[in-house]
Amino acid sequence: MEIPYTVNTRPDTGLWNAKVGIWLFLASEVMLFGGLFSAYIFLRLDAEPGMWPHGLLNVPVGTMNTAILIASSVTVVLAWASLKMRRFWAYWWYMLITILCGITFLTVKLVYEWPQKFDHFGAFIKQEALEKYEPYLGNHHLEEKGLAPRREITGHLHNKAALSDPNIKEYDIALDPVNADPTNPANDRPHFLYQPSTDKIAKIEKEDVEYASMFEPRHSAYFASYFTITGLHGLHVLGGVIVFTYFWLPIGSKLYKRNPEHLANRVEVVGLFWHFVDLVWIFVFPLFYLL
Amino acid sequence: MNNPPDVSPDPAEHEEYAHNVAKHVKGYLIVGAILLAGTALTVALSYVDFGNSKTNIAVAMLVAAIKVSFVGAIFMHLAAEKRLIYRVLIFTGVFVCALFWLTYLAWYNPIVRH
Amino acid sequence: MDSSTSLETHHDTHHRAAAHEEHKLGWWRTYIFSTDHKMIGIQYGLCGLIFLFFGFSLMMLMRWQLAFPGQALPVIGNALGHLFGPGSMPDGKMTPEFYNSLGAMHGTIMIFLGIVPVAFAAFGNFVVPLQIGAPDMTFPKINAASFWAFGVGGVIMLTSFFVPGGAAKGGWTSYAPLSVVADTGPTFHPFWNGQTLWLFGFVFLITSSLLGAINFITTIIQLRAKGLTWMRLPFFVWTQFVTAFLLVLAFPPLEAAIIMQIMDRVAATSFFMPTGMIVNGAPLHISGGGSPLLWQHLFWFLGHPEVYVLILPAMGITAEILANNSRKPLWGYKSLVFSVLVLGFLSFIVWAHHMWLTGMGSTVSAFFQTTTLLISIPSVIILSAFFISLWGGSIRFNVPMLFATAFLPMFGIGGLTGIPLAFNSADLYLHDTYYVIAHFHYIVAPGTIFALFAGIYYWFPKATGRMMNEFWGKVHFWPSLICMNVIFLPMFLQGMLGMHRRWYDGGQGWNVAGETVWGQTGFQWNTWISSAAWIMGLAQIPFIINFFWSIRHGKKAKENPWDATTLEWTAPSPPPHGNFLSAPVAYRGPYEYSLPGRDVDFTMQSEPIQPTEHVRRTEPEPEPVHA
Amino acid sequence: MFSLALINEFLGQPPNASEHGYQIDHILEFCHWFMGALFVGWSAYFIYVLIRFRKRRHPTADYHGVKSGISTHLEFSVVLIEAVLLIGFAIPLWAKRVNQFPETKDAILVHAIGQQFNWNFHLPGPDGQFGRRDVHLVTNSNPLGLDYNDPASKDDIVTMNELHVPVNRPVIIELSSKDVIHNFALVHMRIAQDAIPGSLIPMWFKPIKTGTYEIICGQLCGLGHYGMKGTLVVDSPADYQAWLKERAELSGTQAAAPAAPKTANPSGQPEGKPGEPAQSPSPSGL
Ligand code: HEA
Ligand code: HEA
Ligand code: CUA
Ligand SMILES: [Cu+2]
Repeated sequence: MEIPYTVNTRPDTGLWNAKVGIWLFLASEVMLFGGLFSAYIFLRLDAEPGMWPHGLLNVPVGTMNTAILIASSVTVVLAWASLKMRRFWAYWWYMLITILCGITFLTVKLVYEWPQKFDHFGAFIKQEALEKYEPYLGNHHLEEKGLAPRREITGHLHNKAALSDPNIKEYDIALDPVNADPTNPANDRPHFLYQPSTDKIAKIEKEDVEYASMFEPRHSAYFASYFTITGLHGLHVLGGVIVFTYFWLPIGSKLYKRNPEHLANRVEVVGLFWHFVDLVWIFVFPLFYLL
Repeated sequence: MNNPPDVSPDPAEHEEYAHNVAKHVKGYLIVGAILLAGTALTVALSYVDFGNSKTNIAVAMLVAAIKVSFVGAIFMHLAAEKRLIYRVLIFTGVFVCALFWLTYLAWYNPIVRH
Repeated sequence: MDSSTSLETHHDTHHRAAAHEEHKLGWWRTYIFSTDHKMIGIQYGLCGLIFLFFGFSLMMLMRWQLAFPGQALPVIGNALGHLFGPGSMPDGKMTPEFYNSLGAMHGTIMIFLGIVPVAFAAFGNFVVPLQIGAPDMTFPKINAASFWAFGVGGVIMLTSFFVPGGAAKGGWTSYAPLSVVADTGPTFHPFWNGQTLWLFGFVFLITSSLLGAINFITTIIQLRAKGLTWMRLPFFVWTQFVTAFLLVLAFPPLEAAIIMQIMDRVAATSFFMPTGMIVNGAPLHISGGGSPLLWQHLFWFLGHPEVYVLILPAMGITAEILANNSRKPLWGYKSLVFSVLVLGFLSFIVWAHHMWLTGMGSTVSAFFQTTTLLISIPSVIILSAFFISLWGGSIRFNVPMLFATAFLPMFGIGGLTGIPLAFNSADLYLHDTYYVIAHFHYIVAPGTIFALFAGIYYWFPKATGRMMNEFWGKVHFWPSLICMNVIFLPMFLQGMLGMHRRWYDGGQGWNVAGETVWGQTGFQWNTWISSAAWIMGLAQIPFIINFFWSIRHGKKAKENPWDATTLEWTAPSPPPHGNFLSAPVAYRGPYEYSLPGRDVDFTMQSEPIQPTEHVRRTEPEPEPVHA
Repeated sequence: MFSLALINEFLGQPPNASEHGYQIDHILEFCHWFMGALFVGWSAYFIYVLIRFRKRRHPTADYHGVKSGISTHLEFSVVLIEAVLLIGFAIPLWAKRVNQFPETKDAILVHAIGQQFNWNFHLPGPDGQFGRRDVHLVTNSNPLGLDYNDPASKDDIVTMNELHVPVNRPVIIELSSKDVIHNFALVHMRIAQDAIPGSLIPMWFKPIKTGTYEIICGQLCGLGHYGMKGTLVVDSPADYQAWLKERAELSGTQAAAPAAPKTANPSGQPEGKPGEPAQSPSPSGL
């Protein structure tokens, strides 16, 4: 006996095997990301005022990446449709675009977005020293407007050695626009465009700092969640790209010659996975970039 | 690869099939456009002040939910899927909600002394 | 059944030829890198049993420390000290770190590398496709991947014993922040340390379970033989089906938590660490802002369904064997199926009963108490149905049946003692005492392990074509039964005295353990318990010898040595690749024993209904086939 | 209720020493009787069946088996009893524990802070005010980081592993932890709660018998977990006043140092020092 229903459907369920399998897998993925998102939400709700960074991500770049993923979702479904219509070359091209989109997405992430963060610095000021740094924080102004207070001073760290050398007693920071001009109403809400640090330098005594770090996962619950979730999402994108490439290479066309429907089914299955990855990003984007 | 692989689809049955799929292609493109528009909308809405950040989050999640339902319904063919798959997804949905909701409850019902 | 459910596909002739070629697979592809569900099942089974024994050995070591705290372990103590490195057992005396490592690894290994692989993966792989008349799992390669992920996870877990500082020490529950600050510091490698390896090992084990579970569900949905409707499935298949769902939906949140804990340990994040912690007398240099309870919620979101993963397959095995050896149908098949489904559903919303003392207010605890008590109802129904099934039977006491009958009261004791734990005000007293240890061991040790033994004795002839020896089986059974009870019954008393679990000194330094109950102090009971544990170790020798000896030399078995009814017994023993010589068809329910008007007392599922047959009223209606 | 109590005693439960404890014991007793009844009933049935229907006695099985609805009744009564226990006892009892704390003015209020592997107690002293604590001030001699510049902390009492309370007065303990999760378990008082870093969990009880009791750490907290023991001394009011006075003098003289620990427990050298020799496997008793 051989395994039935690999290509044609079982009458009582109307499904072929891999379709059932992929949906179960996606169900488990929903729970996986569900776990992570619920963690994110509760850490965020639990965070003390001023501890959850806002508006530090690069919105246009994020928006662009979102658009790229959406486009790739469209092309993958078109690739599948082409196979169904038995138009191999159309499939081939659509698939190529999908793969390129995936690669672009990852490249932007790894070459631009993440390194840009590692280069940034933030220091959380101790509660009792907040007053001292009022010129950079503008909390009186925020309080008047009923906005959440600031506790962090961010920017470009000039003396990197201060991070590891206990003999250096202060951090020299080229301030971000927010801290350079904290009472400017334009800085009350997150910026749309990424704004480079100003050349206004602030000296912050280590004594007064509760916790300081580059924008790495350890920086805060926010960046911890950001890097974990986008990292895991990135791994999913990578996985999708690898499988797509596999079907796009001659292996795909061989299978197509032998049994086009089988190839269509496989592309449908990976496509479902790809859409799911897209779907996760649709939540990631506003949660991390915008709010 | 030189020539497109030669395939001879099953004649009559496949014709109809291909036709069916072809009908949907335009739909896919429209949904793609809607999604892009949705993305722009999300970004725009995030700069609108809805009073407090909770409302902003709620609004953004609403838009995201709409986008996601398009992806699910059209790209992932959930608009017309088999019953079995709906069942699996309904269970999953229930349990994700349980995870969120109950953790939330447990979190916000600690013992406090008055 | 209409003809459209036929298994025939247009490729059939072509594939038959291919199947023939596959028979000539080399040794490696047949025995090691196999994709055949039967071989994978056997691989899982052997590895799982070895891990089970290994986990038990860890516990036998711990039991020395508990009974004779601080004394050097005779004979092997020194050798073990060398094997596990400095800090484990210098001069044969166990250190507290090593005790904690053994405890955590005992729990982890028993559950994730012992019971789950045997009960779920081994029996599920071997038996389910045969019972539903399928040629294999739907995704044979993924099935093999699942096994190898399990292998990698197991190797990582074992390796962790030998890295500097030894294996994970935070309990199988690995509560943060202990698990985050444990195994860090100057004497530990940032990556090669027990806790980090435990986490990485877990990622592989989770992957393995997910791949397996997806495969099981798809197989049961898609590959049931013609005529094998849902209500004709053997109960064992139902339990595996629900178990697989538990794994698919409950494991991922734990995986999320594991990833976060890895980040906490490797990337210095603080998902589970609040602000202002002081460890080793100095403030921790972390950002803080995390929550220790987050870990517990995500852990128990898996943790509770996981315990049903440990018990449901055992119930399924027991059901098969009870019906077979009482020679009568299972009583209340429909209510059994319904109960298993309800059990599976409810098991997702009771998890916080492990967290009664974490500062939970009255609303939430009322909710979780209610669901926890609700979930005891289906268990009661299942157990009652099993008991009632025996009434009116003609009971044969062969070895599988002995183990299966012993399962019932043992599970009963374990389950009943779950009831006081379910009330948070009673658990207030019992939490983290030996009462809890006794509660769940009664379920998993004399419960699940006995069901596994029953299953091994029962399906051994199908897997090997030979029977295991009955006499030595009984020599295995009786001492095991007695020892199990001598081990775990006194633990209830210890728990009531107030003796807490994870006590390296066995309670020697505590007044509560000095109180007398039933003529012995709580501490003295340790000697009884430990002795029984070691004797039970000896009692496994007949089994191990019997097992390996019978593979080659056991009595030859026919296709259907137990006169059973389900489809696996229509296949040759052992079944060839592809399982069945021709596609089986099911015509009736799974347990048609002692059908009136027959000259044999069993009627196989594959036997067509005779025109003269008096059709049983209770025979479930075949489900309509929906497109 | 005396007869009911026997089953818990029979199983080894030590006598209760707090006001609410009997309620905890009752629910446990009900459970045990209920479980006992099910166990004995089913066991008797089980043994009977195994003998009565063994193959030799009963060579042909009955296809239909039991027809009566007895199991439904049985299951229904299980549901009923569980429901009564839940709604009648468990839920109200817990609500009383966590929603109805005694008035602060009538009660003794104590902060208990767990650390690997000791219990620190912080009492407000005569002024009824807790002094400020700050993690940055923590040193070996000031394990709680008490700020001695804060006037409120002048008369505060800090002890390690030893807590005195007067009999017949409610005690409220607010639990927290410096490092990992511990569990503050008072077996004789029938009360326990986790001590979790980053949160403050209150619990309360009213001791009704004088004596010396063990404080158990019920949650695995590292290699010294098994020896993390405190002592709860329930004093007569007079003894308690005497103790307070003695402590007050101590904290007056050694303003910056807490009272030396009385018990010789392993002093917190937690994870991260695996090479360290193990403490004596049995930490000395009281
Ligand atoms: C397979 C495993 C398994 C199973 C099935 C169960 C089943 C149950 N468990 Fe258990 N439990 C564990 C494994 C299991 N548990 C483990 C491993 C832990 C500890 C984890 C840790 O902290 O390390 C634990 C801990 C645990 C706790 C937390 C205790 C604490 O930490 O303080 C609680 C609390 O509610 C609980 C409750 C229950 C309940 C109500 C059931 C119910 O489902 C039980 C229902 C069954 C019955 C009610 C039996 C009915 C019997 C009859 C009707 C007939 C009897 C007849 C005869 C005896 C002849 N369990
Ligand atoms: C499935 C789970 C499982 C199983 C089966 C067992 C089985 C046993 N357990 Fe364990 N145990 C746990 C899960 C389990 N345990 C967990 C989760 C904990 C808590 C850990 C923690 O605190 O974090 C724990 C803790 C625990 C403790 C408490 C330690 C402490 O708190 O300090 C004790 C104490 O005695 C104990 C004892 C035993 C004993 C004597 C057995 C015996 O019953 C074992 C019997 C085993 C066998 C009989 C195996 C036989 C196998 C073979 C014969 C194979 C043959 C091989 C081939 C044929 C190849 N266990
Ligand atoms: Cu503190 Cu255990
Ligand atoms: Cu549970």
